[in-house]
Amino acid sequence: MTDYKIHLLICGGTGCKSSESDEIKKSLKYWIDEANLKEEAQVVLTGCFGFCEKGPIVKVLPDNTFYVEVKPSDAEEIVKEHLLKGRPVQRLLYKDPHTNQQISDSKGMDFYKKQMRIALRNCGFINPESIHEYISRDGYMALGKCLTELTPEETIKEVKDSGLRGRGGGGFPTGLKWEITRNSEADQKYVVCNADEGDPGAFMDRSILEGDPHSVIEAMAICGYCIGADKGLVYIRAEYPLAIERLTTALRHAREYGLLGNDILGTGFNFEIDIRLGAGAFVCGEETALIHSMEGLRGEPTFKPPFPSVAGYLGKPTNVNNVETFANIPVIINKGAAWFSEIGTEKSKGTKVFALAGKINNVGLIEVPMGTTLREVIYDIGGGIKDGKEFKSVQTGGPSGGCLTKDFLDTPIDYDNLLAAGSMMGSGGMIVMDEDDCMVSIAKFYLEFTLEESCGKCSPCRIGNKRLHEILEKITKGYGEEKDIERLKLLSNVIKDTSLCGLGQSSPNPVLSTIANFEDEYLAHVQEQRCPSGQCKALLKYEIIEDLCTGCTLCFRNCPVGAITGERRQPHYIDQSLCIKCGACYEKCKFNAIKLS
Amino acid sequence: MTKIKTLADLRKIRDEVQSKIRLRENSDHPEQVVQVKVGMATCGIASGAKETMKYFMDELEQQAIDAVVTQTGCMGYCYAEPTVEITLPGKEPVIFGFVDKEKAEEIIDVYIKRGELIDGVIPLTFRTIDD
Amino acid sequence: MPKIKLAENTIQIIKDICSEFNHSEGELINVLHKVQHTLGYLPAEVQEVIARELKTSVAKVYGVVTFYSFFTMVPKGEFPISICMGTACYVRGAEQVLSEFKRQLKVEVGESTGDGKFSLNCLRCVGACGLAPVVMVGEKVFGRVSPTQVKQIIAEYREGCATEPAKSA
Amino acid sequence: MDTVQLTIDNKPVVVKKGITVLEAATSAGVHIPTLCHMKLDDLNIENKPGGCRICVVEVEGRRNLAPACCTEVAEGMVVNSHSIRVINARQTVLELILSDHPADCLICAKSGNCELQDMAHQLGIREIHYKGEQSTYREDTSPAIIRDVDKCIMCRRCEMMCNEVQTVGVLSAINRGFNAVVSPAFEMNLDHSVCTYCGQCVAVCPTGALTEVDQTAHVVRALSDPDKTVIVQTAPAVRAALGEEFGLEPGTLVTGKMVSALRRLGFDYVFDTDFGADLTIMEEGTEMLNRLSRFLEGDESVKLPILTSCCPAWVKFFEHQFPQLKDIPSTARSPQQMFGSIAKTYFAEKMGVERDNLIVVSIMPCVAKKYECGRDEFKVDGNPDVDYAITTRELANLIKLANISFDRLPNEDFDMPLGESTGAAVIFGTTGGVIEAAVRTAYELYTKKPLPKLDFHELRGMDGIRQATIDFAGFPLKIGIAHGLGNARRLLEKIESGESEFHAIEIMSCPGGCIGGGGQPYHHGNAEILKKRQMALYQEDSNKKIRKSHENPFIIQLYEEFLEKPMSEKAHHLLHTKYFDRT
Repeated sequence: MTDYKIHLLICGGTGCKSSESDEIKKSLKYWIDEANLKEEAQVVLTGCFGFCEKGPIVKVLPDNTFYVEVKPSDAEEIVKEHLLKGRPVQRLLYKDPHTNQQISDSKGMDFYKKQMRIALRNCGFINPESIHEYISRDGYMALGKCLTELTPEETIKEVKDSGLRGRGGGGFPTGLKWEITRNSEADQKYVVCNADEGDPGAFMDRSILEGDPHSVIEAMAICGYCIGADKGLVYIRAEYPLAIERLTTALRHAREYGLLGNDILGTGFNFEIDIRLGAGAFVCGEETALIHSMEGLRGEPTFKPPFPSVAGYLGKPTNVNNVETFANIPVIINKGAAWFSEIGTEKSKGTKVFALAGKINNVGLIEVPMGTTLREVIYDIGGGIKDGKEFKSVQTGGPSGGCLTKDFLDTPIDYDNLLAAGSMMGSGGMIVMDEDDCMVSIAKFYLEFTLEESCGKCSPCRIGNKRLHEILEKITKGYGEEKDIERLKLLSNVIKDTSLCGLGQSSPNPVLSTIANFEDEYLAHVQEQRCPSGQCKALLKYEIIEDLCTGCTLCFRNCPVGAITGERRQPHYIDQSLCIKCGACYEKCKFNAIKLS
Repeated sequence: MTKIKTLADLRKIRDEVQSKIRLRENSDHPEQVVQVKVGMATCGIASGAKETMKYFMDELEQQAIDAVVTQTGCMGYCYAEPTVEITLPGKEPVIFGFVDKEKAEEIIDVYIKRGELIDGVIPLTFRTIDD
Repeated sequence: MPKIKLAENTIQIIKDICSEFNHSEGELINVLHKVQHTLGYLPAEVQEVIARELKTSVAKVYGVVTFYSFFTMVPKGEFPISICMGTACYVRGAEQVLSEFKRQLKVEVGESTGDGKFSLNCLRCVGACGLAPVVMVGEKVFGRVSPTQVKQIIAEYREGCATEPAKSA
Repeated sequence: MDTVQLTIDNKPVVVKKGITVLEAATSAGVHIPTLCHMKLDDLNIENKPGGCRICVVEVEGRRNLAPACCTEVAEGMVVNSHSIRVINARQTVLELILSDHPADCLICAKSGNCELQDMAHQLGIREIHYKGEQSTYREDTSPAIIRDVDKCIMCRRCEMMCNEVQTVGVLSAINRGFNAVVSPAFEMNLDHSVCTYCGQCVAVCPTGALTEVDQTAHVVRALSDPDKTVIVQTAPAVRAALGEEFGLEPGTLVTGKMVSALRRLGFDYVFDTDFGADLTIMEEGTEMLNRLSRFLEGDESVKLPILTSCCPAWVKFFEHQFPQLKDIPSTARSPQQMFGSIAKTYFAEKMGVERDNLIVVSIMPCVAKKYECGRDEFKVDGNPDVDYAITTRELANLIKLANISFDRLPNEDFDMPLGESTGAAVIFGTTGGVIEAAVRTAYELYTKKPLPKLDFHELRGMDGIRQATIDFAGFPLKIGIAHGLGNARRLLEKIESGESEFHAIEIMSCPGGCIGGGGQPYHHGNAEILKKRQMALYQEDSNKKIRKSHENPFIIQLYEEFLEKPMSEKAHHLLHTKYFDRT
């Protein structure tokens, strides 16, 4: 076994790669060879350290020295000074911006780790199918603590004090919701876990259920204890077979251990959980629709009040929280409200899980404290934009949210800030877009989603969104007029103002936010019939560059609509009125003689 | 399985499991095992984590390396799936990304057998509730 | 709509499933899931049996079946192809992949090919956003699919090497 | 009583706690427009899905506009029902609805009676700023009801009526989003369903999406055919409602004007379905007494209670839903069919008219009657006993078509012999009326004594299910009454479970009975109209000289000349029917 004494880890994440990681590696290797340290030191490329703004990063093990903004030319000094003489290179160390102190041991600079895992604390650590591993990480201790040491009121107070707000999007204070449900008099109450995660591009809840199902079970039992319910239901998407399987296994184990069922931990508390399958309707994320779906009905929302906490499932008081909200509960009980409320911003406590995706290097599931800026998420954790392209927009809140520009990158993420910026927290989808994305098309994409998912019960959502979509379609096809933009705004505002449920009330947000932030793109579409990012096919123009065309007739033969004319060995010509922009000519031309504008 | 009837029972089980794990992590005993955790959430499986896990199990057994291969949930590095965490005896866990069969072979040959790090290590980028 | 008579044993299967859920009207969605899982789809005749067993109106059952996108009244193809249309996949070109599938298979979304081999559907986020754009054929996931790969994916299933299909990702 | 104080349009209002903003506004004289909402007080019928969003108002402190129909009042609430924000939203929502609605108002069956049209007028819509795809569906024509679903605005009233009130369950919302619409299962036609044609969906539809099959053209053609003798019969409930179509107060009795209008339209004889009703009492009452006396004698093969069978929707309902009970309803045909049968035999013979040349038209408050007269059992060699059944509304259209100034018509009397009727027959048009009429006759036939009083107030009213015990000279006759098929279902279930025991039960499909039938002038959600129609019928009853069916001289004559006696073989053949298991 070769036993290197020293490891040099170089950030080889896609973000850093563009800043010469390979060169640094080569250079370090060269100087290690020169110094005859080949048997002692090893150079390894790693994934992203999540500190891209200071990249490239070189970390030296075992002493945890953390060098930032390293250039290939720094390799010699690192090898000669640090490796040979044991003297870290001071000028490459990270400087604390406040104290101006250099920090050499990265163990003391955890702050660069922008992520903080609370809801995801066990995901990727434990075997989700082993209740033992969950118990080993203090699993079910919170339930035990509540049942033996805390009254329901005290438990609710703890949750209220923690400042936890609903992670499904609305951000309603969880403790308050529990209290209201507790105060509703009834012979039977229910705890419902909303696992009908439907945002396109969001998979936070699924990951939690797949990675740590017991934390949700434990939290539901705690909730049942608090509100006075002995029955829980998990409403989960049928499209999540693995999550269903893991949850089913976890429920079985919990029952076998007596952590569900009658007389839990000998305290006389009974609690049982059943699974209800969703069947592919986004609107069922809305709690009244979800409840109707669990009752075997069409998932149409009903007007609130009455809220489910007063009259919910089968008309009984029902507390509905989403998966991520529940996953926070055991930690809050175990570590205390004070600990939890230290994290985050004034009005948004704790962390938020995001599914970071789109045109970003490190697509992944992340969890950050509230108050982290969008820039930190996109550039440090996400490793920046893919293929070195320009950042254009970040979309949060799914089909209910908005598209934010680079002007908002330094906005600290919390419920209120995102709302003020014209988007919303939503359940945690975060999609990054680059210069190639057409914002009118993006708005249209979200509306297509809403259109398909609208339940059709109320007129503004059923017909209004259809009309919005038709106007956007018209714009992307090149038939838009300037007054259409005003019409979009007017109609959007009425849909928001008059729709029955949250789906309709938020469905125009992608339209409004793209108009607000990217009006010039809309104007280019309607005034010049031009799509600045070249995404709107109908607005593209294929043209033959006369000088490059050899008259080989290949394009002529491949055009499906006969839009191309020309003599053999003479430059050809595309009749724009006939062209259907299929791109066949562009693909076939061997001489790059066809340009796209 | 016996029912956990009291909080004390629960604590006992927790302590037992924890000490078992600690034993595995901290002992200098030469016979202790290598731990391999494969991220087996939907994203991992979609990227081939099942095949990766099977490869580790078969290969480690065939090479008579004392190892425990288990599954775990999403580690969060969707861009680098399948992800595998290897804990060598007495060492910090190390996560590798993009672990297909070839990479797994390299991990076994170079890291598990020789203790040499290889390219593709994913640094931990988050704090946990224990920090 | 032409009426097909269901085989006795099919009716029995449906009845058994309804019994399993205590003939409770509130379990309608669970019943539909299980019946669709068993029979592959939910034709009118099946819905009529379910309505009778759960003592509810067939209009209501139909109303529920047509509300939820998971339920289908037409049988799926031998190889159901699903294109993820989640936002992550969309911004990475899922739409182009979808139109290529439509072009190659000559079907629209929700339809099956004439030979019953393929059916084409869209779904919302498989959750493999790291692999966007994602296409599923049956349970098999294909990641980072480009329109040029579409032909090859179809060909591998069509030629009957379905047991060892194209490499994913 | 707990009250709350709120402000509506700057006006302080004190109202009962728990009511809606809409109700509070109405009580304060503020008329907030509504479209999907409909409430029939006293009948426990309410539709408030909160779906159309026309009734939105601004409530201070709320982020979004609130639908007045489902927002409960709260102390200190400040409501503005006509701010610019509200008006803009309301108009935009209505424009959206109109953008998905065929603009064929000029030729729509509902024109002039359409709530959507009224709303567009009321909100001053002069331009529809939104254009785009419109939903299109296949038209569904059944024997009685036309579904033109393109005109559906998803108010869900019909669905609520069909499921919650009538428990028939033919209609449901299907699909979702823009494609959502109300439809029978598998978008099949109504005639493939268990639809009873009660027509309550038609009665509440705010637009032209649900209308009756219009047969006025057939009637006009028959009237102009010199070879045909065309006679008409009018159901009791028509005379209490027809006036509404000509601007008269609800509850105005227009029997005499109706008769003269029909005569001016060219009917050769103007008769009364009430004659058929008196005949029904003779047959049904006799059948009831027969069963009762056999039961009292201990005959175990006798099934009780006896159920009325005048209502065709009810008949179709139990044929589909309770086939196991098809032996209990009376076998007596409905008054419409008894009339038709007698007209095409006794009367035709008397007048020397060939059956084929005698056309019987009936004016009905009902759309199911269109279906009933087409049933095969009521045809002789393919020729129906009743040729055309048209609704009260269709009659009004005919009168308008014939340039008749209805309000200036003199009062005229029915022709004889089939125009003579009693007070008992008149009250057939309201819930409780058939059984009261039956009691008046059965009592006297059973006890052989004259009734001490004719008005049975214990059988009257608007409660969905009522029961009463009538002292039949020492024998307590237990009577049940249900109107609305949902109430009928509940009553039948009680009987099946043995929870209730009755000797006789009256069932009418429509809430309120025939006065609230699917063919009546639209009530537009005003239950007061139904009550006024009911009052009118009781008024007509008490004005009649003869108030017991068995005292109708022409009925007596009919038995003497033709039928011999109730339940005779001939009566059986002409006046009774059988039922089918339709499951």
